[in-house]
Amino acid sequence: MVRVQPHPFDPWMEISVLEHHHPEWSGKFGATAVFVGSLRDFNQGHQVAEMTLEHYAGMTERHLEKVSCEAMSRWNILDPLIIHRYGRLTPAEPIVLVAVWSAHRDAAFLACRYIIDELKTRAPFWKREETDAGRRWVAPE
Amino acid sequence: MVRVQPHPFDPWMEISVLEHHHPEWSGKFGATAVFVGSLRDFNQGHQVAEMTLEHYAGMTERHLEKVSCEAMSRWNILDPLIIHRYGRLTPAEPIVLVAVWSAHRDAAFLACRYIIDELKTRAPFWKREETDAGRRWVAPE
Amino acid sequence: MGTISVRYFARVREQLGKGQELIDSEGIRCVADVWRRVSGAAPSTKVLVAVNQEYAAMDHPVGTGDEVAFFPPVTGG
Amino acid sequence: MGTISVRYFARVREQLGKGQELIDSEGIRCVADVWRRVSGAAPSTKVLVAVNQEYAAMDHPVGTGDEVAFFPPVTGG
Repeated sequence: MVRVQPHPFDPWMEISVLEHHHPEWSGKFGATAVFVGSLRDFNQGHQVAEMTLEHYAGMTERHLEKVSCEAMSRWNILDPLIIHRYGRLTPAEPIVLVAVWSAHRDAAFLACRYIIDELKTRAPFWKREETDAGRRWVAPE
Repeated sequence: MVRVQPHPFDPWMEISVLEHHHPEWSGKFGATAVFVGSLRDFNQGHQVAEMTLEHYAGMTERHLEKVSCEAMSRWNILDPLIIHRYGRLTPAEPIVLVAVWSAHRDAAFLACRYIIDELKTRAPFWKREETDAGRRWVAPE
Repeated sequence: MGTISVRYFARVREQLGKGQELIDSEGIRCVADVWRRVSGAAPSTKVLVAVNQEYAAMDHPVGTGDEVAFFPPVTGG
Repeated sequence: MGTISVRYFARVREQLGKGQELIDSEGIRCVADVWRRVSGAAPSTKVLVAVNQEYAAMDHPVGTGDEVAFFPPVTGG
Protein backbone atom coordinates (compact mmCIF):
# COMPACT_ATOMS: atom_id res chain seq x y z
CA MET A 1 0.00 0.00 0.00
CA VAL A 2 1.35 3.41 -0.99
CA ARG A 3 0.36 6.74 0.56
CA VAL A 4 1.80 10.20 -0.10
CA GLN A 5 0.36 12.77 2.27
CA PRO A 6 0.89 16.27 3.71
CA HIS A 7 -0.16 15.47 7.29
CA PRO A 8 2.03 13.88 9.99
CA PHE A 9 1.78 10.16 10.71
CA ASP A 10 2.83 7.78 13.48
CA PRO A 11 4.72 4.93 11.77
CA TRP A 12 4.23 2.43 14.62
CA MET A 13 0.50 3.11 14.76
CA GLU A 14 0.24 2.77 10.97
CA ILE A 15 1.90 -0.66 11.08
CA SER A 16 -0.36 -1.80 13.94
CA VAL A 17 -3.46 -0.67 12.10
CA LEU A 18 -2.41 -2.35 8.87
CA GLU A 19 -1.68 -5.65 10.63
CA HIS A 20 -5.08 -5.50 12.31
CA HIS A 21 -6.73 -4.87 8.94
CA HIS A 22 -5.10 -8.02 7.51
CA PRO A 23 -6.25 -10.85 9.80
CA GLU A 24 -5.53 -13.21 6.89
CA TRP A 25 -1.80 -12.40 7.27
CA SER A 26 -1.84 -13.64 10.87
CA GLY A 27 0.64 -16.51 11.32
CA LYS A 28 1.66 -16.31 7.64
CA PHE A 29 4.72 -14.09 8.04
CA GLY A 30 7.70 -14.75 10.29
CA ALA A 31 9.71 -11.60 9.57
CA THR A 32 8.89 -7.91 9.45
CA ALA A 33 11.55 -5.37 8.40
CA VAL A 34 10.82 -1.69 8.84
CA PHE A 35 12.62 1.52 7.96
CA VAL A 36 11.58 4.95 9.19
CA GLY A 37 13.31 8.11 7.99
CA SER A 38 12.75 11.17 10.15
CA LEU A 39 13.85 14.80 10.14
CA ARG A 40 17.00 15.54 12.11
CA ASP A 41 17.47 18.98 13.69
CA PHE A 42 21.05 19.13 12.37
CA ASN A 43 22.30 18.45 8.82
CA GLN A 44 25.50 19.15 6.88
CA GLY A 45 26.86 21.53 9.51
CA HIS A 46 23.72 23.51 10.30
CA GLN A 47 20.74 23.56 12.65
CA VAL A 48 17.55 22.74 10.77
CA ALA A 49 14.44 24.66 11.88
CA GLU A 50 12.05 23.15 9.34
CA MET A 51 11.91 21.42 5.99
CA THR A 52 9.61 21.62 3.00
CA LEU A 53 9.25 18.58 0.79
CA GLU A 54 8.24 19.38 -2.75
CA HIS A 55 7.00 16.50 -4.87
CA TYR A 56 5.63 15.71 -8.31
CA ALA A 57 2.08 14.66 -7.42
CA GLY A 58 0.97 11.73 -9.56
CA MET A 59 4.43 10.67 -10.68
CA THR A 60 5.41 10.08 -7.04
CA GLU A 61 2.58 7.61 -6.44
CA ARG A 62 3.21 5.88 -9.78
CA HIS A 63 6.88 5.50 -8.98
CA LEU A 64 6.30 4.13 -5.48
CA GLU A 65 3.67 1.66 -6.75
CA LYS A 66 6.17 0.48 -9.35
CA VAL A 67 8.96 0.01 -6.79
CA SER A 68 6.52 -1.88 -4.57
CA CYS A 69 5.60 -4.22 -7.44
CA GLU A 70 9.26 -4.72 -8.33
CA ALA A 71 10.03 -5.72 -4.75
CA MET A 72 7.10 -8.17 -4.73
CA SER A 73 8.31 -9.73 -7.97
CA ARG A 74 11.89 -10.11 -6.70
CA TRP A 75 11.21 -11.41 -3.19
CA ASN A 76 8.55 -13.55 -1.56
CA ILE A 77 6.92 -10.78 0.46
CA LEU A 78 3.43 -9.52 1.28
CA ASP A 79 2.26 -6.13 -0.06
CA PRO A 80 4.67 -3.56 1.45
CA LEU A 81 3.49 -0.43 3.25
CA ILE A 82 5.07 2.80 1.99
CA ILE A 83 4.08 6.18 3.44
CA HIS A 84 5.84 9.44 2.49
CA ARG A 85 5.18 12.99 3.67
CA TYR A 86 5.25 16.13 1.58
CA GLY A 87 4.86 19.80 2.51
CA ARG A 88 6.19 21.40 5.67
CA LEU A 89 7.89 19.27 8.36
CA THR A 90 9.48 20.10 11.70
CA PRO A 91 12.42 18.20 13.25
CA ALA A 92 11.76 14.72 14.67
CA GLU A 93 8.76 14.17 12.40
CA PRO A 94 8.73 10.94 10.35
CA ILE A 95 9.29 11.57 6.63
CA VAL A 96 9.02 8.06 5.24
CA LEU A 97 7.97 4.60 6.37
CA VAL A 98 8.73 1.33 4.57
CA ALA A 99 7.42 -1.91 6.13
CA VAL A 100 7.86 -5.36 4.58
CA TRP A 101 6.36 -8.65 5.77
CA SER A 102 7.78 -12.00 4.66
CA ALA A 103 8.10 -15.65 5.67
CA HIS A 104 11.86 -15.18 6.09
CA ARG A 105 14.11 -12.41 7.36
CA ASP A 106 16.44 -12.29 4.38
CA ALA A 107 13.62 -11.39 1.97
CA ALA A 108 12.18 -8.87 4.44
CA PHE A 109 15.50 -7.06 4.96
CA LEU A 110 16.51 -7.07 1.29
CA ALA A 111 13.14 -5.87 0.01
CA CYS A 112 12.92 -3.13 2.66
CA ARG A 113 16.39 -1.89 1.80
CA TYR A 114 15.66 -2.08 -1.93
CA ILE A 115 12.49 -0.02 -1.60
CA ILE A 116 14.04 2.77 0.50
CA ASP A 117 17.13 2.94 -1.76
CA GLU A 118 15.00 3.12 -4.93
CA LEU A 119 12.76 5.71 -3.30
CA LYS A 120 15.73 7.87 -2.29
CA THR A 121 17.41 7.79 -5.68
CA ARG A 122 14.37 7.90 -7.99
CA ALA A 123 11.12 9.10 -6.36
CA PRO A 124 10.43 12.75 -7.33
CA PHE A 125 10.78 14.50 -3.97
CA TRP A 126 12.96 17.52 -3.21
CA LYS A 127 13.93 18.69 0.26
CA ARG A 128 14.38 22.37 1.08
CA GLU A 129 15.66 23.20 4.55
CA GLU A 130 15.33 26.33 6.66
CA THR A 131 18.58 26.43 8.62
CA ASP A 132 20.44 28.89 10.84
CA ALA A 133 22.36 29.79 7.65
CA GLY A 134 19.23 30.37 5.58
CA ARG A 135 17.13 28.44 3.10
CA ARG A 136 18.78 25.75 0.97
CA TRP A 137 17.97 22.79 -1.25
CA VAL A 138 19.35 19.58 0.21
CA ALA A 139 22.14 18.08 -1.92
CA PRO A 140 21.55 14.56 -3.29
CA GLU A 141 23.45 11.75 -1.52
CA MET B 1 18.00 -1.99 26.22
CA VAL B 2 17.67 -5.76 26.47
CA ARG B 3 14.63 -7.64 27.79
CA VAL B 4 14.02 -11.40 27.88
CA GLN B 5 10.50 -12.19 29.03
CA PRO B 6 7.84 -14.93 29.13
CA HIS B 7 4.84 -12.66 28.44
CA PRO B 8 3.66 -11.44 25.02
CA PHE B 9 4.61 -7.96 23.80
CA ASP B 10 3.47 -5.55 21.10
CA PRO B 11 6.63 -4.52 19.21
CA TRP B 12 5.14 -1.30 17.79
CA MET B 13 3.89 -0.19 21.18
CA GLU B 14 7.29 -0.99 22.73
CA ILE B 15 9.06 1.21 20.17
CA SER B 16 6.57 4.05 20.72
CA VAL B 17 6.99 3.89 24.48
CA LEU B 18 10.79 3.83 24.24
CA GLU B 19 10.85 6.85 21.91
CA HIS B 20 8.57 8.75 24.30
CA HIS B 21 10.87 7.89 27.20
CA HIS B 22 13.84 9.38 25.33
CA PRO B 23 12.83 12.98 24.57
CA GLU B 24 16.57 13.75 24.31
CA TRP B 25 16.69 11.53 21.17
CA SER B 26 14.10 13.73 19.44
CA GLY B 27 15.50 15.19 16.22
CA LYS B 28 18.86 13.43 16.77
CA PHE B 29 18.22 10.35 14.65
CA GLY B 30 17.20 10.29 10.99
CA ALA B 31 16.90 6.54 10.51
CA THR B 32 15.21 3.74 12.43
CA ALA B 33 15.59 0.12 11.31
CA VAL B 34 13.44 -2.54 12.93
CA PHE B 35 13.18 -6.29 12.70
CA VAL B 36 10.38 -8.35 14.21
CA GLY B 37 10.44 -12.15 14.14
CA SER B 38 7.07 -13.81 14.77
CA LEU B 39 5.75 -17.35 14.94
CA ARG B 40 4.39 -18.74 11.68
CA ASP B 41 1.62 -21.33 11.75
CA PHE B 42 3.49 -23.45 9.17
CA ASN B 43 7.14 -24.54 9.22
CA GLN B 44 9.23 -27.14 7.39
CA GLY B 45 6.19 -28.91 5.95
CA HIS B 46 3.94 -28.97 9.01
CA GLN B 47 1.20 -26.96 10.74
CA VAL B 48 2.51 -25.46 13.96
CA ALA B 49 0.02 -25.38 16.85
CA GLU B 50 2.37 -23.85 19.42
CA MET B 51 6.02 -23.39 20.26
CA THR B 52 8.02 -23.49 23.45
CA LEU B 53 11.21 -21.44 23.64
CA GLU B 54 13.72 -22.81 26.12
CA HIS B 55 16.55 -20.48 27.12
CA TYR B 56 19.59 -20.29 29.36
CA ALA B 57 18.52 -17.58 31.80
CA GLY B 58 21.41 -15.29 32.63
CA MET B 59 23.62 -16.27 29.72
CA THR B 60 20.92 -15.06 27.31
CA GLU B 61 20.85 -11.56 28.77
CA ARG B 62 24.67 -11.41 28.94
CA HIS B 63 24.94 -12.45 25.34
CA LEU B 64 22.35 -9.95 24.09
CA GLU B 65 23.95 -7.11 26.08
CA LYS B 66 27.30 -8.02 24.53
CA VAL B 67 25.89 -8.05 20.98
CA SER B 68 24.25 -4.70 21.69
CA CYS B 69 27.58 -3.21 22.85
CA GLU B 70 29.39 -4.67 19.84
CA ALA B 71 26.86 -3.04 17.50
CA MET B 72 27.26 0.31 19.28
CA SER B 73 31.04 0.09 18.97
CA ARG B 74 30.90 -0.77 15.23
CA TRP B 75 28.26 1.72 14.09
CA ASN B 76 27.19 5.20 15.12
CA ILE B 77 23.86 4.22 16.65
CA LEU B 78 21.81 4.94 19.77
CA ASP B 79 21.23 2.18 22.36
CA PRO B 80 19.33 -0.57 20.49
CA LEU B 81 16.13 -2.14 21.81
CA ILE B 82 16.16 -5.95 21.93
CA ILE B 83 13.19 -7.91 23.29
CA HIS B 84 12.99 -11.72 23.14
CA ARG B 85 10.25 -14.06 24.37
CA TYR B 86 10.71 -17.38 26.07
CA GLY B 87 8.22 -20.02 27.21
CA ARG B 88 5.04 -20.97 25.35
CA LEU B 89 4.00 -19.06 22.21
CA THR B 90 1.09 -19.42 19.81
CA PRO B 91 1.21 -18.62 16.08
CA ALA B 92 1.37 -14.94 15.03
CA GLU B 93 2.93 -13.87 18.33
CA PRO B 94 6.11 -11.79 18.12
CA ILE B 95 9.20 -13.73 19.24
CA VAL B 96 11.90 -11.09 18.91
CA LEU B 97 12.19 -7.35 18.32
CA VAL B 98 15.36 -5.50 17.31
CA ALA B 99 15.14 -1.72 16.84
CA VAL B 100 18.10 0.52 15.97
CA TRP B 101 18.17 4.32 15.80
CA SER B 102 20.92 6.20 13.93
CA ALA B 103 21.71 9.43 12.13
CA HIS B 104 21.97 7.52 8.84
CA ARG B 105 20.15 4.61 7.26
CA ASP B 106 23.21 2.55 6.40
CA ALA B 107 24.29 2.26 10.04
CA ALA B 108 20.72 1.55 11.16
CA PHE B 109 20.20 -1.27 8.63
CA LEU B 110 23.63 -2.85 9.13
CA ALA B 111 23.46 -2.79 12.93
CA CYS B 112 19.90 -4.17 12.97
CA ARG B 113 20.89 -7.01 10.66
CA TYR B 114 24.06 -7.70 12.66
CA ILE B 115 22.16 -7.94 15.93
CA ILE B 116 19.46 -10.32 14.66
CA ASP B 117 22.03 -12.51 12.87
CA GLU B 118 24.24 -12.72 15.98
CA LEU B 119 21.19 -13.42 18.12
CA LYS B 120 20.01 -16.22 15.82
CA THR B 121 23.38 -17.95 15.63
CA ARG B 122 24.67 -17.44 19.20
CA ALA B 123 22.00 -16.52 21.77
CA PRO B 124 21.12 -19.60 23.87
CA PHE B 125 17.48 -20.18 22.86
CA TRP B 126 15.97 -23.44 21.61
CA LYS B 127 12.64 -23.77 19.82
CA ARG B 128 10.43 -26.81 20.27
CA GLU B 129 7.32 -26.98 18.10
CA GLU B 130 4.02 -28.81 18.57
CA THR B 131 3.00 -29.70 15.02
CA ASP B 132 0.38 -31.89 13.32
CA ALA B 133 3.20 -34.47 13.14
CA GLY B 134 4.04 -34.25 16.84
CA ARG B 135 6.59 -32.49 19.00
CA ARG B 136 10.00 -31.61 17.53
CA TRP B 137 13.05 -29.46 18.15
CA VAL B 138 13.50 -26.90 15.38
CA ALA B 139 16.62 -27.53 13.28
CA PRO B 140 19.23 -24.73 13.21
CA GLU B 141 19.36 -22.63 10.01
CA MET C 1 -2.42 22.67 -33.54
CA GLY C 2 -1.98 21.23 -30.04
CA THR C 3 -0.23 21.95 -26.81
CA ILE C 4 2.28 20.25 -24.54
CA SER C 5 2.07 20.64 -20.75
CA VAL C 6 5.43 21.45 -19.19
CA ARG C 7 6.18 21.30 -15.47
CA TYR C 8 9.15 22.42 -13.37
CA PHE C 9 10.16 21.40 -9.87
CA ALA C 10 12.47 22.54 -7.09
CA ARG C 11 15.58 24.45 -8.15
CA VAL C 12 14.65 24.21 -11.85
CA ARG C 13 11.27 25.77 -11.04
CA GLU C 14 13.02 28.58 -9.13
CA GLN C 15 15.63 29.17 -11.85
CA LEU C 16 13.07 29.34 -14.64
CA GLY C 17 10.68 31.31 -12.45
CA LYS C 18 7.66 29.20 -13.38
CA GLY C 19 5.92 26.07 -12.10
CA GLN C 20 4.09 24.97 -15.24
CA GLU C 21 2.93 26.19 -18.61
CA LEU C 22 1.37 25.04 -21.88
CA ILE C 23 3.48 25.38 -25.01
CA ASP C 24 2.56 25.07 -28.66
CA SER C 25 3.57 21.64 -29.97
CA GLU C 26 4.46 23.12 -33.40
CA GLY C 27 8.13 22.35 -34.14
CA ILE C 28 8.58 20.09 -31.10
CA ARG C 29 9.98 16.62 -31.86
CA CYS C 30 11.63 15.57 -28.61
CA VAL C 31 12.33 16.62 -25.02
CA ALA C 32 15.43 18.59 -26.02
CA ASP C 33 13.26 20.79 -28.27
CA VAL C 34 10.97 21.52 -25.32
CA TRP C 35 13.91 22.37 -23.08
CA ARG C 36 15.44 24.77 -25.61
CA ARG C 37 12.10 26.49 -26.07
CA VAL C 38 11.30 26.95 -22.36
CA SER C 39 14.80 27.66 -21.03
CA GLY C 40 16.56 29.19 -24.00
CA ALA C 41 19.51 26.96 -23.09
CA ALA C 42 21.17 23.78 -24.35
CA PRO C 43 20.17 20.47 -22.71
CA SER C 44 21.96 19.93 -19.40
CA THR C 45 22.86 16.62 -17.81
CA LYS C 46 22.00 18.18 -14.44
CA VAL C 47 18.35 18.40 -15.38
CA LEU C 48 16.25 15.24 -15.13
CA VAL C 49 13.27 14.63 -17.37
CA ALA C 50 9.94 12.83 -17.11
CA VAL C 51 7.51 12.36 -20.00
CA ASN C 52 3.98 11.51 -18.89
CA GLN C 53 5.33 10.90 -15.37
CA GLU C 54 7.97 8.34 -16.38
CA TYR C 55 11.70 9.07 -16.46
CA ALA C 56 12.89 9.80 -20.02
CA ALA C 57 15.98 10.98 -21.88
CA MET C 58 16.40 14.31 -23.71
CA ASP C 59 15.92 12.54 -27.06
CA HIS C 60 12.56 11.03 -26.04
CA PRO C 61 9.87 11.91 -28.65
CA VAL C 62 7.21 14.39 -27.51
CA GLY C 63 3.98 15.58 -29.14
CA THR C 64 0.59 17.13 -28.59
CA GLY C 65 -1.05 16.13 -25.29
CA ASP C 66 2.13 14.97 -23.58
CA GLU C 67 3.21 16.12 -20.12
CA VAL C 68 6.92 16.90 -19.83
CA ALA C 69 8.64 17.68 -16.52
CA PHE C 70 12.12 19.05 -15.72
CA PHE C 71 13.69 18.79 -12.29
CA PRO C 72 16.99 18.41 -10.40
CA PRO C 73 18.25 15.14 -8.84
CA VAL C 74 15.76 13.92 -6.25
CA THR C 75 16.30 14.04 -2.47
CA GLY C 76 13.34 12.22 -0.88
CA GLY C 77 13.25 9.52 1.78
CA MET D 1 36.73 -30.63 48.06
CA GLY D 2 34.45 -28.45 45.91
CA THR D 3 31.71 -28.80 43.37
CA ILE D 4 31.03 -27.78 39.80
CA SER D 5 27.51 -26.82 38.70
CA VAL D 6 26.53 -28.49 35.43
CA ARG D 7 23.50 -27.52 33.32
CA TYR D 8 21.83 -29.11 30.30
CA PHE D 9 19.46 -27.58 27.77
CA ALA D 10 17.04 -28.67 25.06
CA ARG D 11 17.83 -31.98 23.34
CA VAL D 12 20.95 -32.53 25.47
CA ARG D 13 18.81 -32.12 28.60
CA GLU D 14 16.30 -34.64 27.23
CA GLN D 15 19.00 -37.12 26.17
CA LEU D 16 20.80 -37.05 29.51
CA GLY D 17 17.48 -36.97 31.38
CA LYS D 18 18.56 -34.17 33.72
CA GLY D 19 18.45 -30.37 33.77
CA GLN D 20 21.23 -29.62 36.20
CA GLU D 21 23.39 -31.20 38.87
CA LEU D 22 26.41 -30.59 41.10
CA ILE D 23 29.45 -32.77 40.53
CA ASP D 24 32.57 -33.25 42.60
CA SER D 25 35.46 -31.22 41.13
CA GLU D 26 37.97 -33.92 42.11
CA GLY D 27 39.76 -35.11 38.96
CA ILE D 28 38.21 -32.43 36.71
CA ARG D 29 40.69 -30.35 34.70
CA CYS D 30 38.68 -29.18 31.71
CA VAL D 31 35.25 -29.24 30.07
CA ALA D 32 35.92 -32.57 28.36
CA ASP D 33 36.45 -34.19 31.79
CA VAL D 34 33.06 -32.88 32.92
CA TRP D 35 31.36 -34.16 29.75
CA ARG D 36 32.87 -37.66 30.13
CA ARG D 37 31.78 -37.80 33.76
CA VAL D 38 28.16 -36.67 33.20
CA SER D 39 27.46 -38.39 29.85
CA GLY D 40 29.79 -41.38 29.91
CA ALA D 41 30.60 -40.50 26.29
CA ALA D 42 33.45 -38.94 24.34
CA PRO D 43 33.27 -35.20 23.55
CA SER D 44 30.99 -34.50 20.58
CA THR D 45 31.27 -31.58 18.18
CA LYS D 46 27.45 -31.48 18.15
CA VAL D 47 27.36 -30.36 21.78
CA LEU D 48 28.08 -26.70 22.52
CA VAL D 49 29.64 -25.59 25.79
CA ALA D 50 29.48 -22.54 28.02
CA VAL D 51 31.66 -21.98 31.08
CA ASN D 52 30.31 -19.36 33.47
CA GLN D 53 27.80 -18.35 30.78
CA GLU D 54 30.39 -17.67 28.06
CA TYR D 55 30.95 -19.94 25.06
CA ALA D 56 33.99 -22.18 25.60
CA ALA D 57 35.78 -25.10 23.98
CA MET D 58 36.01 -28.68 25.32
CA ASP D 59 39.60 -28.01 26.44
CA HIS D 60 38.63 -24.96 28.53
CA PRO D 61 39.93 -25.35 32.13
CA VAL D 62 37.26 -25.91 34.79
CA GLY D 63 37.45 -25.99 38.58
CA THR D 64 35.55 -25.65 41.84
CA GLY D 65 32.74 -23.07 41.71
CA ASP D 66 32.47 -22.94 37.94
CA GLU D 67 29.18 -23.32 36.04
CA VAL D 68 29.40 -25.52 32.95
CA ALA D 69 26.55 -25.88 30.45
CA PHE D 70 26.01 -28.30 27.55
CA PHE D 71 23.48 -27.68 24.80
CA PRO D 72 22.73 -28.21 21.09
CA PRO D 73 23.09 -25.51 18.38
CA VAL D 74 20.81 -22.58 19.20
CA THR D 75 17.58 -21.73 17.34
CA GLY D 76 16.36 -18.42 18.74
CA GLY D 77 15.21 -15.26 16.98
